Amino acid sequence: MNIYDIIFYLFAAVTLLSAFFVVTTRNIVRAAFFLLFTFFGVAGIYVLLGADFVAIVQLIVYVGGILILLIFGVMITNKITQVDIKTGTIHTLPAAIGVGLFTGVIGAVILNTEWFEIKTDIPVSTLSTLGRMLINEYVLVFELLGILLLVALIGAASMARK
Amino acid sequence: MMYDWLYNLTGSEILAMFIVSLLPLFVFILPFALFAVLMERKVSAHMQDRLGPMRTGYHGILQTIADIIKLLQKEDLVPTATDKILFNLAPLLAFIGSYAAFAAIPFSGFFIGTKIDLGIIFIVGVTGLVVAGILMAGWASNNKYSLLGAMRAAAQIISYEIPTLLIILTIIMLTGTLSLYDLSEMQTAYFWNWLILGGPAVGLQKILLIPFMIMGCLIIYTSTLAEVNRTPFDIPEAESELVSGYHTEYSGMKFAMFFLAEYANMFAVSAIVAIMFFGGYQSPFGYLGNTLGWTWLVPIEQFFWFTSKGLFFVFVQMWLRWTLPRFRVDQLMAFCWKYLIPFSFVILLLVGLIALM
Amino acid sequence: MKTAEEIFNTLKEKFGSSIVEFKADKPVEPFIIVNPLEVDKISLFLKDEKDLLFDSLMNLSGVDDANGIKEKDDKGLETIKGGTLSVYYHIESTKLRHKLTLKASTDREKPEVVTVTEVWKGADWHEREAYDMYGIIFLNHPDLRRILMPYDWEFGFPLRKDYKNPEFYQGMKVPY
Amino acid sequence: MALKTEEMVLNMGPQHPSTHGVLRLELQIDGEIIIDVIPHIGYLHRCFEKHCEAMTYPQVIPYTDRMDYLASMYNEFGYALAMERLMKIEVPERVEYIRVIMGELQRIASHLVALGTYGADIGAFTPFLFCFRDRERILHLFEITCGARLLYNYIWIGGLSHDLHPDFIRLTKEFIKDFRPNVKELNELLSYNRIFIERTANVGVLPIETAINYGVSGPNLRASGMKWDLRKDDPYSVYHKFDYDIPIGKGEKGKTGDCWDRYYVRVLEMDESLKIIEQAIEQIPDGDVTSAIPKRVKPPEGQIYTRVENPRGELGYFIISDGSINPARVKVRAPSFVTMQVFPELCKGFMVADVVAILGSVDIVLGEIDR
Repeated sequence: MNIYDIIFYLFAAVTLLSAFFVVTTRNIVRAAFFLLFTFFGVAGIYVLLGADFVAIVQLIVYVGGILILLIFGVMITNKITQVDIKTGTIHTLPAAIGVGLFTGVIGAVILNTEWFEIKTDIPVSTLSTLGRMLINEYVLVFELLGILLLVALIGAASMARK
Repeated sequence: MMYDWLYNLTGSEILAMFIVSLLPLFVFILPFALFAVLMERKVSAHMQDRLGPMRTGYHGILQTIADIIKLLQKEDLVPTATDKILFNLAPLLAFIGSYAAFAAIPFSGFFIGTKIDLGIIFIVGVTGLVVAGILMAGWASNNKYSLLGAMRAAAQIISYEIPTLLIILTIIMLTGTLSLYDLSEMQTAYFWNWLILGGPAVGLQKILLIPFMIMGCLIIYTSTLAEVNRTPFDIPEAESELVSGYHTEYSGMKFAMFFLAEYANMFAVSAIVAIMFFGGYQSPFGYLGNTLGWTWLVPIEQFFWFTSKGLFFVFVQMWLRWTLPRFRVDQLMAFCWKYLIPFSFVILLLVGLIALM
Repeated sequence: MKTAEEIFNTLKEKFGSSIVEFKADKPVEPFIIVNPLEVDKISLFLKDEKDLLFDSLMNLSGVDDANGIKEKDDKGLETIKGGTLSVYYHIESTKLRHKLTLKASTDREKPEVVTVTEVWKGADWHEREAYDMYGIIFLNHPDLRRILMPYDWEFGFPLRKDYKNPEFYQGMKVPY
Repeated sequence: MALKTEEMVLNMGPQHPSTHGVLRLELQIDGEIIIDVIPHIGYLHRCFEKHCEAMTYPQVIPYTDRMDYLASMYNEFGYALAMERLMKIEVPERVEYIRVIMGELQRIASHLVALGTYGADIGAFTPFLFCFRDRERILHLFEITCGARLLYNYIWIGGLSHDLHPDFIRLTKEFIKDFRPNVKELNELLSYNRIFIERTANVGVLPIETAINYGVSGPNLRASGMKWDLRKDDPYSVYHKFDYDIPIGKGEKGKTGDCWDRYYVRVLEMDESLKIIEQAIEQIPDGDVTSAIPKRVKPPEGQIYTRVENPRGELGYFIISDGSINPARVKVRAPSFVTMQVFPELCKGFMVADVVAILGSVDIVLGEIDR
């Protein structure tokens, strides 16, 4: 077993276990905190896949930004002094059917695909390639997204002023 | 590199990686924390006309060790109404966050956890875990002071990340690299090659850059100071208002974890400033090892220069802490959004123009 | 600047029977005895009248006059029946630089005095203290609670001369 | 969409680092904004007034020490003064001078604690120790005079327990010489610090009418712009013989009567006290300090209200004598007790951090509030 295998299984375990807790826990704040570990595990897997930039962005945007805001929101809007922020389960039967179908389809696809392995070296940094691609080939998309985000920011600011 | 060297030595990549990942903790963070706590006490004492700890060892040098022993044997108190899992997890998370940052910090040309290309962004990213740890501690403690402290901490750290990142972006734009190792290598040889003095470039560009670099350095030092919650930005643990903020309910080793994380963070941000503007591990005036032809001496010299630069900035942090009063929470936010962020934008733009020249 | 006697005469003219007596025979300080149920009106007059202008309340203190009939029970402990409790008002004018002492005496069994918090806001806690220590009820007081003693203290009013310590307070023995 | 908002109740104290003792504040906050403050006092209630009824008149003096434990000398001074007026005792002039010197030294010591802890409240810890360094020297002066550093039992009815120590005058002169530069240092370090001004200016403004209506006195009233000092306005002892000024708040950094004014008035007052001490030790006459102490304190039936300008404001003693050797009633008008009432008024609309700034600026001592 290679060291990267160990690391992979570690991250996979973190991701899956915390994701499991996210859906099973009845406490919203806890769920939010466990989601943090899920994101973190996913970021680790990105690194192993050679997508280091995506991994760091995952960390900065999801863990450092969105999730913190989420927790903030949950904390502010609820009666935080008591720990009884609970969620319930509803529509168990339709959900079970839906999830069952989805699992079946995914399982079937996984089993029926012919997987083949490519041996690679230790992944190298994707950063400069990514940068060049963003500025050259995808510059329009990049700029459009930038403008979209700017508009969203201005909108949020103007809404917050009201 | 350390990893390759260890790999050759031990012949096992798992072992080599394990040792490399633990080295910063045992070679650096723990001894540093021991030293920094004592330093903080002595610095504050001498600034305040006192002597500080004097009884444990010569001039109290063993005081922190005595403290650690005390903390270790303290009862681990967990208040009844806390959220037990999160309460226990929070100090770990905060410590992991600051510990992970050390993976990308080049202590010398030889001693780096990883030469990751994204070094500086990686450090900013993992610092997010510290925020999560603080929020978790504040919420799990089920104490209003902790909660207020945690909220303030999170708001503060997230806000001050913006000017930090803007200045980092300026440096990235100027140097074209995100790797802390490359950044340090770039500012080699003598101190006039440091980025604070315009970097290794020559001519008009260098002279034009100097004022912006000095301003950028001040901004990033201020905002990283806020990110590690030190005075005058220590409102999350303002002891006169919130008792001690998010770690009010913690005792014993869990408290020590937060403490360790704080000191590790102090060094981490000082290291970032040192690497980005003051040449990282580079000596300001050449290496003795090179002159004498003893190449093995160079990494040791580099380690020495790096730690002394880092410690100097830690000392400045302490100096500020024992001199200045504390901001109020809204003034703190106003300072960030009204002054630091616009200024860093201006620096970003102008440095970009200069770099294009 | 006016002397206490001049002020007494002005008050007597204005309020008639509410002003009971002017006492200057005791050493040091003369004082005016007033009707406890009219204190607020008198105070307001004293504060607003242009040649009096008593804008500041220096002190307000409850006093147990202990002038009732003293009875001893079989344990030798003293209780006082009848007589009066009093409230002293020390007021001054920061503009005209004169001072005045008012005294309002009220029945020990049913001690009721009208509050002056409307006139001088600073009277609030002083009155609460007088209530806390002597049980004097200040009518119309906005927030008449105990102040120095615990909120659940139900063993009487400690500064009365016939106050007896309780044996136990919340399970703790009091004279420890 | 109707959003429901809820206020949070934050309990500050009785054990809290910046309540200056055992005070409990019930803060109703909306986010960090103060909606209301309800102070709960009485945690330090030691039944001073009840004790007095069981004591003889001289025995009360050590108890007065323990009320405002940062200004014990002045508490004794006020009580002794009240008793002397009640019994019509003429006090030797030397005694009066020594009392004034002690009182003013005590005022400086008390202000030093106030200013130092105020710095600590705002987050600067170093000025605190600088202030305590100087206070230490004053306490040393007290110690060589009467043997005690905090609770003196020095000023007696009609006299003093001891005459001055032979070194006292020399040491006091040295202290004054060293202390003036230290005040300047404090100003540079704290008073004119930009962050400190940001934190304190325009915070907790106390308008002068409100202050008078609530009976606020002392430095807090003067900071609101009123030139009112009992040493000048209701003279006692030998204060009329000295030349000194009454500093008032001018709203230099914000509105008149804000926290910075309250802070700075105290700094200026220390200077004025130094002037008084300097003049007093020049003019001090010789004499016997114990000659007028009555053998038996049995005042005639009657009552008196006497007030002095304590470091915190108007300290009044209302004493009723029934002709016996025990007082029938001793009521203390404690300046902090009165000031504390106006505190909720000052806090409304400010933030949690400002509560600490305001509480520090009004400078209360819980020993005196609860007695």
